[in-house]
Amino acid sequence: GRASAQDKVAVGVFPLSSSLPYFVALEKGFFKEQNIEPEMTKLMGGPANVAAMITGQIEVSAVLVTLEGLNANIKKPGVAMYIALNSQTPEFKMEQFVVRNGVKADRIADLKGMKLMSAPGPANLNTAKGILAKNGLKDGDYTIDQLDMSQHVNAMTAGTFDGGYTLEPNASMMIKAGVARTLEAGVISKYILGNPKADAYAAGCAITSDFIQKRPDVAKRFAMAWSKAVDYINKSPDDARKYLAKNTFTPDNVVDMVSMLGYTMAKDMTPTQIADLQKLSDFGTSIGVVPEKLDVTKYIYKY
Amino acid sequence: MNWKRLEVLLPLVGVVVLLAVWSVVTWLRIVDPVLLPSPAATFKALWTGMFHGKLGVDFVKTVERTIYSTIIAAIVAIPLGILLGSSERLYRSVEFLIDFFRSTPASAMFPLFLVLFGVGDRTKIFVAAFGAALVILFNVAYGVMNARKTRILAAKVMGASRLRVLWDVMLLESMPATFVGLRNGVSLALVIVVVAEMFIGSVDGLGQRVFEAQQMFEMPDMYAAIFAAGALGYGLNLLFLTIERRFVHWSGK
Amino acid sequence: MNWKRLEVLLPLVGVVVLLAVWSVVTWLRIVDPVLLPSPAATFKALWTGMFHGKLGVDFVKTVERTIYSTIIAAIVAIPLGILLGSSERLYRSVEFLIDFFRSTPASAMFPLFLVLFGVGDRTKIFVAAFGAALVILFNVAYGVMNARKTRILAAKVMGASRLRVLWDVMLLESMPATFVGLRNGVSLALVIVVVAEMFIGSVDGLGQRVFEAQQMFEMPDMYAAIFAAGALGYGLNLLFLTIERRFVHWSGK
Amino acid sequence: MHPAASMELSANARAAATRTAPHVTIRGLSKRFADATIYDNFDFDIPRGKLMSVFGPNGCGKSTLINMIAGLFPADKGEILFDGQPLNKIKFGYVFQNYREAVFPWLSAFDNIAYPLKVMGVPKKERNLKVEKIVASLNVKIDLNLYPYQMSGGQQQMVSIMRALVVDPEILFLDEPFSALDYEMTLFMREQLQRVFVETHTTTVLVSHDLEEAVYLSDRILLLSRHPARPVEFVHYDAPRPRTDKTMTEGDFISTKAHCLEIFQREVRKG
Amino acid sequence: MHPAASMELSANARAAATRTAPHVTIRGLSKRFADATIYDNFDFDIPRGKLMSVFGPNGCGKSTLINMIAGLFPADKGEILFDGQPLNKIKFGYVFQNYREAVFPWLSAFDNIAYPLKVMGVPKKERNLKVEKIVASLNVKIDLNLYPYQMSGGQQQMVSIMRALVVDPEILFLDEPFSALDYEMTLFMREQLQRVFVETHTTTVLVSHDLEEAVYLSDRILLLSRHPARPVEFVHYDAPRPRTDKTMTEGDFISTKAHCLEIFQREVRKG
Ligand SMILES: Nc1ncnc2c1ncn2[C@@H]1O[C@H](COP(=O)(O)OP(=O)(O)OP(=O)(O)O)[C@@H](O)[C@H]1O
Ligand SMILES: Nc1ncnc2c1ncn2[C@@H]1O[C@H](COP(=O)(O)OP(=O)(O)OP(=O)(O)O)[C@@H](O)[C@H]1O
Ligand SMILES: [Mg+2]
Ligand SMILES: [Mg+2]
Repeated sequence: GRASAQDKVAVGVFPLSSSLPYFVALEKGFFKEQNIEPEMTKLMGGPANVAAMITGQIEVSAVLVTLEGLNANIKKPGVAMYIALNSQTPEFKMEQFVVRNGVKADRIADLKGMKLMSAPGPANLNTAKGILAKNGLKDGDYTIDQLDMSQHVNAMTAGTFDGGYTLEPNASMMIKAGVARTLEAGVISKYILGNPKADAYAAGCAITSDFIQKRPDVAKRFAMAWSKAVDYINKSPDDARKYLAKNTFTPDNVVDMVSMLGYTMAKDMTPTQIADLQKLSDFGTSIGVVPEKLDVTKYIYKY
Repeated sequence: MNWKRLEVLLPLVGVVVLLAVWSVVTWLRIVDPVLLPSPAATFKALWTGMFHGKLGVDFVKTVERTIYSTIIAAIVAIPLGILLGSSERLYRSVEFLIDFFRSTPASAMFPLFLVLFGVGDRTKIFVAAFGAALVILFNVAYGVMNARKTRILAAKVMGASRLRVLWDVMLLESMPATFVGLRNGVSLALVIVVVAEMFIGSVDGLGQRVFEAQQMFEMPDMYAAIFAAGALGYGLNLLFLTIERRFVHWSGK
Repeated sequence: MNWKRLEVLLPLVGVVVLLAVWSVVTWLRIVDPVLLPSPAATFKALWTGMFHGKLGVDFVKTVERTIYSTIIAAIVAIPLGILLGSSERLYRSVEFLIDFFRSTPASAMFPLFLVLFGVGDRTKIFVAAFGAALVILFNVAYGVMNARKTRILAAKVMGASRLRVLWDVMLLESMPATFVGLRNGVSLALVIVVVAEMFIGSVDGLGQRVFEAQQMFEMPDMYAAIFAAGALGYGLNLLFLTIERRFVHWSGK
Repeated sequence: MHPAASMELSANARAAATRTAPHVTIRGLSKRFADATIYDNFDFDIPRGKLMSVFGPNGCGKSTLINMIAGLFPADKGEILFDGQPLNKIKFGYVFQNYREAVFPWLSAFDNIAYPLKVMGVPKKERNLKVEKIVASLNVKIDLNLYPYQMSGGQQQMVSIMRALVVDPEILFLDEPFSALDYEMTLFMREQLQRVFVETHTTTVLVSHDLEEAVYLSDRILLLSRHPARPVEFVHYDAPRPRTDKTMTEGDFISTKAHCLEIFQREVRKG
Repeated sequence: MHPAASMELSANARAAATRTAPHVTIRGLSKRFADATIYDNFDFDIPRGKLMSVFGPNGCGKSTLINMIAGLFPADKGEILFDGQPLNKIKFGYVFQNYREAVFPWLSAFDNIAYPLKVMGVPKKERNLKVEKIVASLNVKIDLNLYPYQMSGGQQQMVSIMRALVVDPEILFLDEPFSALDYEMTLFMREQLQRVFVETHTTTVLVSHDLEEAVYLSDRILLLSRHPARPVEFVHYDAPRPRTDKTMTEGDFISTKAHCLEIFQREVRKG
C-alpha cells in the first residue's frame, strides 16, 4: 500500500566500499520503491555496530565483518542475521599483501625478515599470520604490527614498514600514490579456504532477529531493496562505482580502480558457497576469533 | 605607550612560531610533504573548506557540542567539587572514582556510553561532559582544599553556616583553581568530542572530517580540520581567560 | 582512636560505590549483560588475565610506558612552566601553542607522530609525554602566576637573582598547582598510552588488550583491562598524592 | 533569631547588670602542638559584661586560647561552655591577629564590613545603613570602594575592626587589634572601644602587648605565663568609666600597671 | 663581592664617619594608585649612617615609599639614586609590614633566617654559625625547627627581624618591625637595634607608629603628611648614644617628642 508515512528502518553504516549496496539502494530509489525510509547512523567499526544491534538502536548493519558477526551471535544468538554477503576473491580484490616500491619481493614468501603491518584486529592479524605460515614463514621470520586502516597509506609513504596485509581502497590508494604494489590479492580464498576460486565471504549485510520477528514485512521489503541493489551492482558495476565516490571513504582518484566485490544475497548462495562460508567460520574458530564452532546456516536469513 | 599597544599582538607570537617551524619542516622536506603538507596548502584547504565546503558546518557543530558538554560539566562539577573539597575525608572517599575515570580513556568507554545514551549527539555530548566534569571537579576540589584557612575561619566565626562558607568563601578562594579547571575541562571536552566524532561515527563535526580525510588520505584537509580544532580550543580558552581576568581580580594578592 | 584507623579505609568507599552501582545495573539488566558483564565476571577475567594470562604482561608494559612519558613530561614541563609563568608576557606569547595542542586530540596527531617517530614504543611514549607535558606546563605556569607576590618581593629584596627567585620561591609557591598538574598529567599520559596502544599498532599493553577484547566481544576481558587501566591511574595518582603530602606541608597555611 | 540592633544592645547591658554567672567557663582545657604543650588542664572563667585583657609573652598561647573559645579549632581535652551551654549560635565579633588574611580580597572594604550582617540575613538596605553608621561613628576616612589588597596595613586593620563591631556582638574578641594603627588612630580607637563597651557592656576579650592600653581599657587583666600557659594572676581594675587621660595619672592606675609589669617580667624571665 | 662580615661592619661605619653625601637621593618621585595620588614630585635625601624614622598617618604612603626605594615596585616618575647611582647590587635588610606573608612557609624558622645568606653564596657551615650567633645575641627562645605557620605572630615577626639583620645590610628598612612583639620583647629589641646601629652605623629607615620609640631610636624623624605625602618636617634629634631609659626623661627628648606630636596632630587633623 502507498501509505503516506514510510516505514523507518534504523541502519548502521560503516562507510567502507563494501557498503556500496546501501548507497545504491538509497540513491537509485530502491528503498523508496519498497516504501522504506532508512535512518542512517554512521558507526565506525564492528564493535559499535554490534553494540547498537544488541541494544536495538539499529536494525540493520550495512556491512559487518563475518567473523565479528558470528562471534556476536555466540554471545547473543540471532543478533546478526546475514541477508547478503560480500565475497572476496583474487578477482573481487579486497584483502591483499603489498610491498613498498623499492623493496625486492615478488611473492609472499619473499617477505622473510621484513617489517610488516596488518589491518587491525585479531581476525585480520591472525589471517595475515596464517597466510604467511602457508607461505612457509614462521613467527619470527618477520615482524608484524597491526595498524589502524587510516594509517596504512601514511606508513607506506613514510617507509615505516616494508609491506603488509591491507584492504581496499587503501591498496589502490598506495598504488595510485606510487608508493607500493600488490604482491597477491584474494589471499583468503587461496590460502585459508585452499582454493583460489572459493568465495571468501569476509563481510555482509546483517539484520537483527528482532527486526525479522517484530516487523517481518518491513524486513522483507528491506531485503528486496537490498537484493535489487546487489543485482544492479552486478549488472552494471561501472555505473555503480560512482556511488562509492562521495558516500564512502574512497578517494575520487581511485574510484575507477577499486574492484567490486562479489555481492550475493543469502538466498542465492549455492551449497558450495555456504560451505566456503562455513570454512571461513571454522578458520575463525581455529584462530580463536570465533570462540566455538558454529553452524553458519543458522545465521543466514534467506529472503 | 607603543609597547602597550604591541602587547595585544603577543598571542600572535605563538602562531608565528608554529607556522615558522611548520614551514621549515616542510621546506627542508624533513617530513615527506605528502604526509605533512605545507602551511600554505593547509590554509588553502582551510579556506576552501570553511567558506566553500562543509568544514564550516562541521566547525559549528563541534563548537556546539563542546559548549554544551562544557556547560553541563561546569554545572555539575563546580558545586560538587566545592562540596567534596570542603571535607578532605569526603574527597578521599570518592577519590578512587575520580582518579579511576580520569585515567580511563573516553574512547574505551564509548561502547558503554553508546549503550547508555544511544548513537546520537547525546552520547558525544555526555561522554565529553563526563570527561570534562572529572577534570573540573578535581581542580575545584583541590582549589578548595588548598584555600587559605584563615578566611574560612573568619567566615565561620561570623556565624556563617557550612553552606555559606562553601558559597561565600570556598567558592571564591578556589576561583583561580576553578578557572584552571574550566580551561582544562573545555580543552578536554573538545578533544573528546572530536575523538567521539572520529570513532563513534558521526555525519558532521571536525572529528568526522579528520577521520574522513585520514581514510581518504587527504592530508591538507586533515590538517585543516586539526588546525580548526586547535584554534577553536585556543578560542574557548581565551574566552575563559577573559572572564577570569575580569572576575578574579585578587589572585596572587 | 578507632576512627583514625577507619580513615585508612576511606578510599575503599569509592570502590564499593562503583561496584554497588555496577552490580545493580547488571542485576536489573538495565544494560544487556553481553555488553556490560557483572563485576563478578569481570573480576574473574581480571584474575585469570593477571595471573594466568597475558593481562599481567600488558599491565606492566603500560605502566612502563606511562611512567616514562610522565617523567619526560615532568622534566620538560616543570622548569618551562616556571619560566613561562614568571613572566605573564612570555606566557601570553606562547599561550596559543599550549592551548592549541592541548585542544587537539592526540589521536588526530598520531599520523604526524608515526611519521616522526615510527610505530615503536617511542611514538607511544613521546605522544603521551607531549600531551602530559602541556597539561603540566599549563598548571605549573598558572601556579606561578597566581603565587603570592609578597614572597617573591621578599626574595628579590634579599638580592636573589631572577633565577634564584624562580627556583627558591616560584617553584615552591607553585608546588600545590604543580602536583595538581602532575596528577592531571599522569592520568592523561595513561589515557594517551592506552589510546595509542589501541590505535597505533601494538603487540602488548592494556590498550591493545582493550582493543582486541572489543573486536572479539570479550566484554569481561575488555572491562577487566579497562578496570586495570583505571586502577593503575588511581595508583599513580596515589603515588603523587603521597609525595605531595610528605612534601608540600604548608599548603593552605 | 536576630532581634533588632537597639534591643540587642540593651539586652547585653541588661544581662551584664543582672547576671553574675561567668559568661564563658573553661574547664580542664588541654592543647598540644607537635612538641609543645600550650595548655595543660587550664581552668578559667570569663566574666560577663566585663572588658578583659589578656597579657602574656609572645607564643604563650593567647591567640590559641581565643581561637579555641570561638570554636575555630578544637581543644585536645576539656570543655568550654557559654552560659553553661556548649557553643551554639553566638554572635562573635572577632578581630584576627593576622587581619590581612582574614579579610576577603574579593570584597570591597564596604562589603567586607557588611559581610557579617549578610550572614545574619539583614536586608541590604539596613546593612548599608548600619555600615554607614559605624563608619561615620568611627570617623573613618578610607575609600571603602577599595579592595583590601589596595589598602595600607592600618586601613585593613580598621576594616577588620569595623567588621567585628558592626554586628553588635555578644562577645567581642580583639587579638592585638590596634597593632598597625597610627598614633592618633590608636588613641581614637581606644576611646571608641571604651564608648562601645560603656554603651553595650558586651563581654570583651582584648589581647594587647601595650600594658598601658590593657590596664586603661580593662576591668580585668589576665596575666599568662609562658606555655604551658597558666593564669598567673587575674588583676582587677575598677576605675570608673568613662576613663580619660586623667585616669592614667591616678595612683590606682599607676600601681596596677606597675604590679602587672612586675609579675609579667618575673614570669617572662623565669621561662 | 661579599667581604667577610666583620670587614663589612667596619666598612659601613667607616663610610658613615667619612662621607657626608646622602646615601639615598630621591628626586621628583611620583606615584599614583587608581584614584589616589600618593606621591607627587617628592624630593628627599636619606642621610648616610643615620637611623631615620618615618612617622605619618595610616595610608599616607610609608610602606609604598620604602618599597619603591628597595625597587620592589616602580615609581611612576622620578629617580632614586644610591650614592648617586641607580639601584644595583645593594645588600638590603628588610622587615615587611606584612611579615607573615614575607616569610617562606616551606622553610623552617632557621632556614628562613639563613636564606639571605644562602642567596649571597655563604657556605652552609658559616651560614649556620651566623644564624646561631644572631639568635644567641638576640636571646631568642623559639624552637627554630618550627615552620612559620606553626608559630605565633610575634615569633614570626622575630624571625623576620633576624632575617633582615643576619646579612649585615648596607641599608636596613624596618616597616613596623615590633608591632606584634610583647612588652618585654619590644623593649629588648629596641636596645638590640640600637646596639647594632651603634656598632655598624648602618643606614636605617624605621617606620613606627610609636612616637616614643621613633624619637628614642632616631637621629632624624621624617614627618609625613596625609597623601599626597609631603615631608612636613625633618626633625633632628642628636642625643648621644647609647641612649637609656634616662634619655627619655631628659628635656631634649620630651620637647622633641612633643614637637613631633604637635606637627603630626596638626597635619592629621588637616586631612
Ligand atoms: N600548628 C602549630 N604547630 C606547632 N606549634 C604551634 C602551632 N600553632 C601554634 N603553635 C605554637 O603554639 C604557641 C602559642 O601560639 P599562639 O599563636 O597562641 O601565641 P600568642 O600567645 O598568640 O603569641 P603572640 O603574642 O606572638 O601572638 C606558640 O609557641 C607556637 O609555636
Ligand atoms: N594596589 C593599590 N591600589 C590602590 N591603592 C593602593 C594600592 N596600594 C596602596 N594603595 C593606597 O596607597 C596608600 C598608601 O599605602 P601604604 O601602604 O604606603 O600606607 P602606609 O603609610 O604604609 O600606611 P600604614 O601605616 O597603614 O601601613 C593607601 O592609602 C592605599 O590605599
Ligand atoms: Mg597571637
Ligand atoms: Mg604600611
